[in-house]
Amino acid sequence: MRVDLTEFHDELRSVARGLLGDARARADGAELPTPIDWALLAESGWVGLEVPESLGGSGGSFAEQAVILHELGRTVTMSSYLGSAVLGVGALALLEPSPGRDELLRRVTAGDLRVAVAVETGDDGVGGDPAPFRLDRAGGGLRLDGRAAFVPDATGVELLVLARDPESAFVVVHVALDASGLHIAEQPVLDATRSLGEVLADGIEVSDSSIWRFRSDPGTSAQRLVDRGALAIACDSLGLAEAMVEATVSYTAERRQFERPIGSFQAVKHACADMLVKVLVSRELIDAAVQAVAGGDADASTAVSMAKSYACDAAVDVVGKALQLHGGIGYTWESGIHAYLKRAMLNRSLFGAPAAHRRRLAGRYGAGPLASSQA
Amino acid sequence: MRVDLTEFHDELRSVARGLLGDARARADGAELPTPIDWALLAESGWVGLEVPESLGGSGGSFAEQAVILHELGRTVTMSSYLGSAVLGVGALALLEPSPGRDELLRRVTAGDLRVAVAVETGDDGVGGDPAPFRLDRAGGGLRLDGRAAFVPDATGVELLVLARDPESAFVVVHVALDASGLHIAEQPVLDATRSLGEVLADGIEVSDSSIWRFRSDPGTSAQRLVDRGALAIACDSLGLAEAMVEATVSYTAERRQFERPIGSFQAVKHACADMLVKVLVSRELIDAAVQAVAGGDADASTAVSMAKSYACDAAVDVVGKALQLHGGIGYTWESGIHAYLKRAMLNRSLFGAPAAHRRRLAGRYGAGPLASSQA
Amino acid sequence: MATSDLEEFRAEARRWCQAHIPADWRQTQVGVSDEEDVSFQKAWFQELRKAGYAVPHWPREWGGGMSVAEQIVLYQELAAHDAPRLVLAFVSIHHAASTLLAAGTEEQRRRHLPAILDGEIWVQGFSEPEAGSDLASLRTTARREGDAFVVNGQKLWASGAAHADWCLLLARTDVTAPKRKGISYLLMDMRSPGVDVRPIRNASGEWHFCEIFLNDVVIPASQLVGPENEGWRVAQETLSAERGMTMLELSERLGNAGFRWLVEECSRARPDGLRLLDDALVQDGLAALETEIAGLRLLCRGLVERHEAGTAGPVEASVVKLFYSELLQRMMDFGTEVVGLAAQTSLHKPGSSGWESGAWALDFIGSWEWTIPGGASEIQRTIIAERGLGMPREPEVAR
Amino acid sequence: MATSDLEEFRAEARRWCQAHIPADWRQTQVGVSDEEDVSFQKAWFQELRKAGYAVPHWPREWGGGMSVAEQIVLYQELAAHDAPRLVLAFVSIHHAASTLLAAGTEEQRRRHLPAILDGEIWVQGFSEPEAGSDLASLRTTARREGDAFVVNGQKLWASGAAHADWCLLLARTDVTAPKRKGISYLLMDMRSPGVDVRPIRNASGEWHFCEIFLNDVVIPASQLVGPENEGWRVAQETLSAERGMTMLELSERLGNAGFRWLVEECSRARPDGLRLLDDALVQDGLAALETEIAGLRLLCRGLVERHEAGTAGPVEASVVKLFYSELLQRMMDFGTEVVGLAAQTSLHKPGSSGWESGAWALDFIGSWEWTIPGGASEIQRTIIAERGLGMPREPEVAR
Repeated sequence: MRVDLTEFHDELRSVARGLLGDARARADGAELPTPIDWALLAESGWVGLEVPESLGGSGGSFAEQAVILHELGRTVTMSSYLGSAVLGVGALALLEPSPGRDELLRRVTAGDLRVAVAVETGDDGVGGDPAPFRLDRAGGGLRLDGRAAFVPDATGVELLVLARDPESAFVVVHVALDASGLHIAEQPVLDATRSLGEVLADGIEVSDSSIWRFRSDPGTSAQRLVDRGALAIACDSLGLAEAMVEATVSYTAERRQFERPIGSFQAVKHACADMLVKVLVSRELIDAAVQAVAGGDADASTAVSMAKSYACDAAVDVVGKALQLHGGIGYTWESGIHAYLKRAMLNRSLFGAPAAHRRRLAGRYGAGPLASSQA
Repeated sequence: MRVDLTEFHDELRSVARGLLGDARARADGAELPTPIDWALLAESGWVGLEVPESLGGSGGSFAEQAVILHELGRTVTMSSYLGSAVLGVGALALLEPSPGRDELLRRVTAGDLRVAVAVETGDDGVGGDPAPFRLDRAGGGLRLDGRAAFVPDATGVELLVLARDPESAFVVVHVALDASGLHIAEQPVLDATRSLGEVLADGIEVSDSSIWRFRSDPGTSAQRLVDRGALAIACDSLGLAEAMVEATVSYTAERRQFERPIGSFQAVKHACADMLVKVLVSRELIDAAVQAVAGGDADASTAVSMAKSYACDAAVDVVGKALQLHGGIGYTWESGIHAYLKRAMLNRSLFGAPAAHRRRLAGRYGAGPLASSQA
Repeated sequence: MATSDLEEFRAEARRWCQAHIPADWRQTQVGVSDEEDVSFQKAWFQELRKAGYAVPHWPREWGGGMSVAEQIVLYQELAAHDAPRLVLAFVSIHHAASTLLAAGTEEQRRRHLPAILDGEIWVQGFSEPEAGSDLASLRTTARREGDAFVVNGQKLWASGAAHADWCLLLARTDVTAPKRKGISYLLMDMRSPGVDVRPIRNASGEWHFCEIFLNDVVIPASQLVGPENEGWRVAQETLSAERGMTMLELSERLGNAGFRWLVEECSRARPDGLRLLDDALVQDGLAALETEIAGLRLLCRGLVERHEAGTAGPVEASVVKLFYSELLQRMMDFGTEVVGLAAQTSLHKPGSSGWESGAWALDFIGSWEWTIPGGASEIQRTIIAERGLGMPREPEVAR
Repeated sequence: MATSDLEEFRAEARRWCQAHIPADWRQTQVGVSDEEDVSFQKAWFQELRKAGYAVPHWPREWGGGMSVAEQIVLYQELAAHDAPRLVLAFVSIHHAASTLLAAGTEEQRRRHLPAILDGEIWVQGFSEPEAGSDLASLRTTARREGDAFVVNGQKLWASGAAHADWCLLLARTDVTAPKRKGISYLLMDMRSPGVDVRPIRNASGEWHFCEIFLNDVVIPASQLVGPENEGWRVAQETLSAERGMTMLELSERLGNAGFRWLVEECSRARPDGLRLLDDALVQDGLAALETEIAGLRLLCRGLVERHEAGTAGPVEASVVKLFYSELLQRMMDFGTEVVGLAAQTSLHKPGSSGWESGAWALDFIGSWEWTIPGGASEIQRTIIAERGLGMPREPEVAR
């Protein structure tokens, strides 16, 4: 039986909602989305939620990050939380302690710097190979090669890459930003609230001290890292969808056509009911996956694939329906719904399309009786 | 440009609707569906619609059969029209004239006897091998082996089978009902308005005179035969769906709940509008496929696969929604909607599931630019 | 209850299931007569009763007393081991019992609760031909005459009425009141003179639904439940009270036997050596269904736990009913479609099965038994929107 | 027209397309400035005009005169060869022209039809902020003052108003009449004092929609179309008149360039050597879309032919609009999903494209421009049910 953190999460959520709502209100009217002040997030303790207390964090689990991610989605906040906290802190926490790793973790937690992790964020990362880079012996040392596209928050920060060493084991490599052969470029996408980049390593010379190993089984750890990304995106999509249900209910109660609030029409009501059902089912699947990831369950990947595929599909549908029910107003830039739709679309594709996650689920069917998930 | 037969078709439809409606009314209340009197169909000239005038038919095309099939679907009439007219007459008409073939065609047209054709009615018949039987040389003569399941109207009638001869060319074999090695068994299915059977040939000795060859290219002819079956089923499903839209509109106008006719609720209206749209799209696709098959167009299979996959899928949805909107009454045996649902379900699977037809369509995508269907 | 105790209980329930569930019951129950079906159901009920598994949700004093956590485990294990369902006793142990416990007199409870354990069968007499989803517009009347009510009218969709000893009856005791007022809740002995039961055949060809014709049926006033004219409120409260755990049972069944069969069906080698499971489309469909079922099971579990904690929202039960019924329908449709012609040859489903029996086409038809009654899906959506989301009600109709 | 003549015309149109459609226009029109876009559109219009292809649907005396059969062929060929779309002149050659032809005076026609051929641009001023899908509840007023109307109010969603010379304006001339009465149809010079146009940005980031503020704008009474207070009827008739052929054009485009790109996109080898087309799920989705597009094209063709024959049903145009718009949305959603992350990197679509441009994610967003305006999908379904199926209307709301 797990410790009941409901109250703590409620409090965290309420603080986050207030803070992000204020930030959102200040940013409203800006032509382009403005990233939220990173120092604010760090000071609030949100970056170090999973960092041991000894390194300045609060020693929590992914469950607390999930609360923050949900709120970032609700407000389509632009931040490097995905890159630095979910993947960066997440990767560092999975590694064996070492002076370099500890120092980096401490500084990220304190908000002094940010970090990105170049992993496979496409369909190949789902059950395929999550490491876009490889280390090969060359001369006396090691050289790093590979390319990762669509790396969250990759520009202007410290860089870690997930690689396979010459023995094909997964390791994390800390790459110096001035390394010869490293190319990092912003990759613009339709969703202006996310920053993605391309990382290219073309024969970078790597020293032993910058190759960091996982504490537990490297394969499992590498998969966990990518699963964290997928689940983080699902939490974000749930937040987006939830906000859109609320906005639609509220808009259709006010907006009158044909001498009545449009929310009193059955077609509108039934559409909102369907949106709500999708949000509620998403929430259950995500809560279960968050528990599984936070608890390090062996079948966490299954729960993640269910949550990611369902919630990210559902969010596109829900936001699309919200746009439809807002009518012409919803189609204006000013209403801001476009930002939700674009983020929901990107979320659907990032860290594995729904079909890729369902393929991973289906891979279990051939192999004997299915484990019945009881929990 | 094709001859405009609209008026002739309208008249045929109107006669068929009257006749089948009367027959349906007489059969109402019977515990089990009663097959419609075969003599009546033959006398009405419906069996010989495609038979040359010289053999007692009216020298028309599949377009006239399509009118009858649509009406048989509307009234969920039990008949052996699919086996005897669509496939039987259809197969005979594709064959080289010969005394045996001519005599059989004349007698089927006159209503003296019925005929079934054992072809592949499952997914394998769609772009795969439509012939479930093969002829092999054995001793001095030929022997027939094979098995066909779900053969329409196979019991108690003359039997033709589609086979490959020793050179692998498609032929039609007229099998004597008392032949040693022939086993025909009724295959009960949930839809009690259809009679399907299993035909097993276990080393039947076959004489040269009972092996009949196609007039045109055997491969094309064999495919046409199976395509006729698929399209006939689509016409039937369109009839079913159309009748269910009408029944639902009429029921929901009468039935009152919450102090108003339930048809005045938006949820009911919008569902009916969606049902109508599906019926209208089905109709267009079927009309186009009927023209292509009747005209012997080279790409008729493409039109058939579109019509079959869309209309048979749509019919299950439409009938299911009709059942839902009829509420509890719709779920009673007495309302008769169950007969529509069961027939729509069987139709969806018979002569190729929607996915099998879509697979055939997709087979064209790899092979260079798509022909744009104009005309 | 500590986790270790719960795990011990799970092991115990599992051992019981392994020892007591007849391995071949699905085979033996295909095409059985009505009498055989009833006797199998009654015997299975007594088997469960002996283990203390028949009415786990009742208060301890009446023969139950299992915690919610234990009940969840029990239904998970019964589903995992594909136990026969309690179809015949369903209304007796759920609606009848919860009504008596919540609103009945001590005398009514003493008269009926032990009898239910001994096999007394109940039927629900709520629906009427003209009412449909507008349940409150019922027309059956109960006229007060001295110490009794005299009932006239007609009930419909009374599932299992042909085998019932008693009926939960809603009838109008004040015909002048607005439609949700003036209804009373009565317990009616099905052997009373003037009660005429006629089975009606449903779309699957089965006869479990009945019409009940009521012609001057006399019901003693002592068989009134709750105050006169307050029957609607009583019915609403007891209807929703039980939904959580029965939905949990159904969702566990769908997720265990139901989905397992579908995967097994798709894993079987066809004559050509291929399996449906080798088709990427089938794989994708299965994974989508498994995901939705997982969501359903979590929803049900949450509903039960929040109901127990008193924190369940006003429409959680509607959400579960809507999602379950449409998922069931979609899944059976999928099974029917992928299994294809072979699915059309199963003409009977085993008695005592749940809503998924492996006869995909019949189960598809049966799924409308979920999307239509008990407030059709259309009504559930309106309830979710109005009570759950607070959306504006339909404006009053001008007269 | 005999089939052979039609085939000759097809060959001619095909040759013209091959000779005149710039092969690289999609590349050159990505990210162009507003001015470049307008000048490309105007030049392309004149190119078509020279061939007699700009206004084929107009009467011969005004510069058109093509038979319906020929128009169908023309739009098929333009679509097959992926011609730029006439976006800027759309309202001019369709709504404005058909309104003038159906309800305008001879003088109005002579003033405007030749001008349109020379490049006069029109905008539709029907929608208003408060009206939405309830178009008839418009509030802009036109007060009669001697030989003129004085107009005040605000229009919204006026596509291309920033470049328009003239406006088709609906305004209320009798504020006391019921909402569909008392509206008049006026031709407004966009250079009139008191007309203020402000572009608004849409969800795709484009600026083609405008607000038009009208402040004591004086419109001579000679610019009234049809009788005073009968503007609603005039608008309804001319709106539906043109829909068939423009829908046919759009459906041909969706079926040609649109679907072809999708197949090409799916046929491209990825870095790992695999193609999307090798995935059975993608194949199935493509075949389903191709089938629906085929249905749409046939529906459009039927609508045009039946419209010509005077036998079109009352809701055929609504069916086509509903089906097209939701199919477009589904198809763009599919494209966005299967193309995946790469689809998120197309930040601009080429000017002069149709609703499908190959920038899947942007086109998905753009598809709401079809499901929302001109009677949202919800309204179309109600129209189809009430006028097409004769279902009972919503009861009057009590006040």
